[in-house]
Amino acid sequence: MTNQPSKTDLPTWLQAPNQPTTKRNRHPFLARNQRHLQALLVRLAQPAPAIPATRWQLPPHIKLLRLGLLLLLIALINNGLFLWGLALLLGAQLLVLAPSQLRRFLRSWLFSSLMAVIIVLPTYWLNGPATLLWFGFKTSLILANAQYYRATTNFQDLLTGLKTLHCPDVLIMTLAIAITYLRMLGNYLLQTMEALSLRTVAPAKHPYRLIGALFGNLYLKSYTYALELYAAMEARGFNGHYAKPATKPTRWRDYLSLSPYVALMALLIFWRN
Amino acid sequence: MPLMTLEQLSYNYPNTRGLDHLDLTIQAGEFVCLLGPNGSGKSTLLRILSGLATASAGTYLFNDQVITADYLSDATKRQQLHQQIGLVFQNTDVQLFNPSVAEEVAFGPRQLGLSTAEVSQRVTDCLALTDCTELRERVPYQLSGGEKKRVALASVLALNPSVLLLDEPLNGLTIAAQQQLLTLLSRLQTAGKTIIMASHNFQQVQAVGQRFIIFNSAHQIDADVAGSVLATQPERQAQLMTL
Amino acid sequence: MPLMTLEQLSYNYPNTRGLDHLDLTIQAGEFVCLLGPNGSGKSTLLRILSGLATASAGTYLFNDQVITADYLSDATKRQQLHQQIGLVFQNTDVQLFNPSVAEEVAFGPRQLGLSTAEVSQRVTDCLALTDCTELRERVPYQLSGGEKKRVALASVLALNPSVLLLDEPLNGLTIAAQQQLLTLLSRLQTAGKTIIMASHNFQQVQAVGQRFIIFNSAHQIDADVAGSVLATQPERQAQLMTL
Amino acid sequence: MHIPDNYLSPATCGTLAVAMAPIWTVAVLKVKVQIKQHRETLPMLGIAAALAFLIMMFNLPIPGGTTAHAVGGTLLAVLIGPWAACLALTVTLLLQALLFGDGGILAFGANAFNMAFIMPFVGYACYRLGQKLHHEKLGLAIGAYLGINIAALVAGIELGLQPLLAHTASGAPLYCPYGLNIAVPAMLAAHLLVAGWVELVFTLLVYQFVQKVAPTNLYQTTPKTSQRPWFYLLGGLALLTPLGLLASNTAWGEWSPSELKHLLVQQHVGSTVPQGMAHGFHFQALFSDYAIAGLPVSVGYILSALTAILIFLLLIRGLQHDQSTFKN
Ligand SMILES: Nc1ncnc2c1ncn2[C@@H]1O[C@H](COP(=O)(O)OP(=O)(O)OP(=O)(O)O)[C@@H](O)[C@H]1O
Ligand SMILES: Nc1ncnc2c1ncn2[C@@H]1O[C@H](COP(=O)(O)OP(=O)(O)OP(=O)(O)O)[C@@H](O)[C@H]1O
Ligand SMILES: [Mg+2]
Ligand SMILES: [Mg+2]
Repeated sequence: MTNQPSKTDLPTWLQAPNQPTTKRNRHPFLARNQRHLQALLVRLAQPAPAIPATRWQLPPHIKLLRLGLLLLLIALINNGLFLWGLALLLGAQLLVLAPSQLRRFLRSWLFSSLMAVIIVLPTYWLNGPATLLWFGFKTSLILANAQYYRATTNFQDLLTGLKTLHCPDVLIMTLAIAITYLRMLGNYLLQTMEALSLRTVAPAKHPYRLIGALFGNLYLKSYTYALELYAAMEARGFNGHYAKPATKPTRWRDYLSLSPYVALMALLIFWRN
Repeated sequence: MPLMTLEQLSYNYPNTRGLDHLDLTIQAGEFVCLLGPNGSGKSTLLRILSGLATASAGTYLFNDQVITADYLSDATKRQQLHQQIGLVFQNTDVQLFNPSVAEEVAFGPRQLGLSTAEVSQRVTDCLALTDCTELRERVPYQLSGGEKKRVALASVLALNPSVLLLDEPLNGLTIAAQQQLLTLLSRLQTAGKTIIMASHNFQQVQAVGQRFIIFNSAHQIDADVAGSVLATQPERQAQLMTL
Repeated sequence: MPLMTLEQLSYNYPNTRGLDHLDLTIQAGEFVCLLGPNGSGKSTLLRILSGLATASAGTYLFNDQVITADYLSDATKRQQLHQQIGLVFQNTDVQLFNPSVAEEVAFGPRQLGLSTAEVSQRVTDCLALTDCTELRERVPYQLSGGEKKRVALASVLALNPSVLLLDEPLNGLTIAAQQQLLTLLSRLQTAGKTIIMASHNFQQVQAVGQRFIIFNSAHQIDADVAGSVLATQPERQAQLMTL
Repeated sequence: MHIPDNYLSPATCGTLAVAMAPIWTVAVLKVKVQIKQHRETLPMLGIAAALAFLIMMFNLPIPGGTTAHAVGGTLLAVLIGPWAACLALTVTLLLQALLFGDGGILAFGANAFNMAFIMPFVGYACYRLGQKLHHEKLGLAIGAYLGINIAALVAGIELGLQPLLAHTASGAPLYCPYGLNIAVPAMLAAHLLVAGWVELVFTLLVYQFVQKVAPTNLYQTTPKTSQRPWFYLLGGLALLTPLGLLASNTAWGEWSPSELKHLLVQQHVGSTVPQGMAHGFHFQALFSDYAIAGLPVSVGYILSALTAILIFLLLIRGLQHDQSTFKN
């Protein structure tokens, strides 16, 4: 192949300076989505640091079980005093969080609680304030517990917990790959949107068509990636089973930590009959 | 009036530093080469210049406009900026999202409201310039690495931006294609475009670049020399060769 | 016994041809460089050799085993193949999927069931070899292009495969890093590994390669010359320089 | 459409989670077979889950000037097959519930039922029907629209049943306070008018792109499979009905108005018994034109369980029809 000068002779339009056009862009959705994605990627890059190791760390599966039991209890109990007690318990746990973690906890908890209350706000006129208050209280308690779990659990812990609870391998693998790919595809989508916005020099006539192309590409790309990633993983010894890093054996006191909740639950069932 | 001015500009990624207190002025019509070790901030600078990211500290002026996040949040202003600046990414995979190469290249011109004939003229020209004519009907994501690179360049050229930012455009091209691209870039410069190109290979860009900005691994500008000055400094050239 | 044998091997992508009737034999311990224009089939050949894709026609023998889709559908056999052959992709983005560089490199050894001490030894060694020690705690997808490339190489090296397939590993690296990588590869070859590397830059790989396979744009092998023969053919060398 | 926690009674959540169990089992078995044939299915599952996550967080512009997001249940079913889509969406929902606070943790079963089961399967059935009639795009469009709307309807029913299933002795709702007459129309209106169309357009456009660029990457159907899983599912559901009855009757810690007044006074929230409590019959009155309202809760529950089973039978009917025609 030789270098033919004619090949790089510039056409006239390329030699002329470009004439900027000014048309209003009515669809700023790309920019907004870019911001969301960026936030997601930042979150994924810095998994919530677990609470500083105090006396002992609950093993992941116990944590998961405790969360489930707690939420179930809160949902079932309709006695204000008991719930109050549970709220105090959670509050005490929150004290252990680092200040910055606590602030993050508070922000997202308040926000989500607010959303929940807004949805049921019309009941104020239907059923009066009691229903609203009660519902709001219970919901925010549930949300607080869930949020506490999120704040103190990183992704790896969740996987280990599920694994110890004998979740099927397919599910755990899928989960592990999903989170990995969430990072990769998210990053890819973000960069593509950046490239797209650089070339969006005028309002798009069919923003939806762009979205079709964006996600269609994402799918096709990820399909190719799936093959290559799997080979890359297999090439590195991956055999379809999720190798979890060695965990400490569960001790009796780990299970003991669940006992208050189990006792409450038993009480609940007993009392009712 | 300089085209672009950076004043004490820094950029921080969430956990790392990207750029550290840059001062830089670029005139319209220059051919600037960015050189430097891996991770020194070349790509980051191009992202800032193209308006993809905004400075964490310091200011960036483009055509005497301070480019801030606020400025960019105005869709019309952002659009105007994008019309003037074209960027070819280091990883060109992310740049291609249309169902065929021809449509990929037509994407930009079509938005500008050109007539169908003009658009297809631009597509044909750009594909010819980047030697992609044969790929016209192919699907972009199914191309080989080097082919993608060339299509990405064609798609940016089709917008006829007055400033071309190129992030390691020579990577993955054959030597012949590299030569051809460099010739094309010189021609574009002659036609009045400003060209800013990141590269690792000083030897290749030496012939075309008129100004060389060398980053160090502390994300700062180590040196900023004109090509004519460099020509008189053989020891510096030798040093750049083994950067 | 040759390590790898291709007999009249062709590969077709859904709409295009990837490889056209290749005949090729590679011995254990060779250092082979693949050269050729963009889209000539270098990456495709590496995909076939690594078992990522299987031939559309013709046969591929690895260690006297015919590698077919059937063969690869057996998980144990596929895994054995993959453990012997390490591939560094052209687009290294695909290869990095762990939350930190250290874990990325540790992934392979850990899967192989090595002890914690061994794993961390390997991680430290591989990061040092590829000059990535400082990136240890970084998030892989937040690295610069060249850094990603080096981490991908480290993660493949950590598995200690006997065959290393490298798709344009020099792209995006600084000249110094390129030199360092080439030296590392020569050392690996001396240690008995087989190395097959695609590249565009004949000049750079000339010093280390022992055999050069040159593709043409018809997806066929144009020439297959030993380095020692090439040394006596200056006009051919000159031609390869401008490929 | 993600139902948050505390909107559904634990009994409902439990019922739906248990109802999902056989579906998940079948899905895992089916997908294992699929993995044997195409080993990329395993990574594809994870990737589809990530894709679903991104689709659900991507705000699409809608004419009014606001935004909405698609769910992508039908799209995934068409791209990777309904069973794989079911698993992938389940994983997405799990991820959202546990790590991102989208949708409840207790309500996970319910959300999975609506979005990982009903949506992909309804959508896929329509698509296959359309394919059979040589109007696959029309089928897909209808499937996307119907899928999300039926899922919304079911979600609305789940929510709307709560005041009937779980209330205090005086009739104050314990969980979702809106009855069927509010929950169902609200859910349906939002989806029939907006979300359904967003889903439809999004699904069609992505599908068109993939079909144009790489038609081989669409899910290729495998020939007819056994119907047995469906009957397991039905059996499971039927068995669960009495369980729901047991759990839903009364609430623990009877929440009497006087107690509450005491509590509220203590907290300086209010000194009178709240309106809704004092006039508990208001609540009943609202439902007076509802035939169900007069019935004992148990009968209502059985009726709703029957309704659910009927919806299933209809669903199965749809699938059966198109599967048997595929044979010829
Ligand atoms: N998305 C990101 N998040 C966090 N840090 C990043 C990100 N991208 C780059 N960095 C870091 O910022 C610094 C500058 O990166 P940049 O990509 O600008 O380097 P570069 O000069 O282009 O390198 P290369 O030659 O390897 O492409 C590096 O230390 C890099 O690790
Ligand atoms: N995924 C794909 N689908 C369809 N065709 C493809 C795909 N990948 C590559 N091709 C085509 O196959 C041929 C060989 O591509 P290959 O990637 O092997 O080239 P290459 O020698 O590696 O080129 P480069 O130097 O640009 O990386 C090219 O014509 C290319 O367009
Ligand atoms: Mg870079
Ligand atoms: Mg290649």
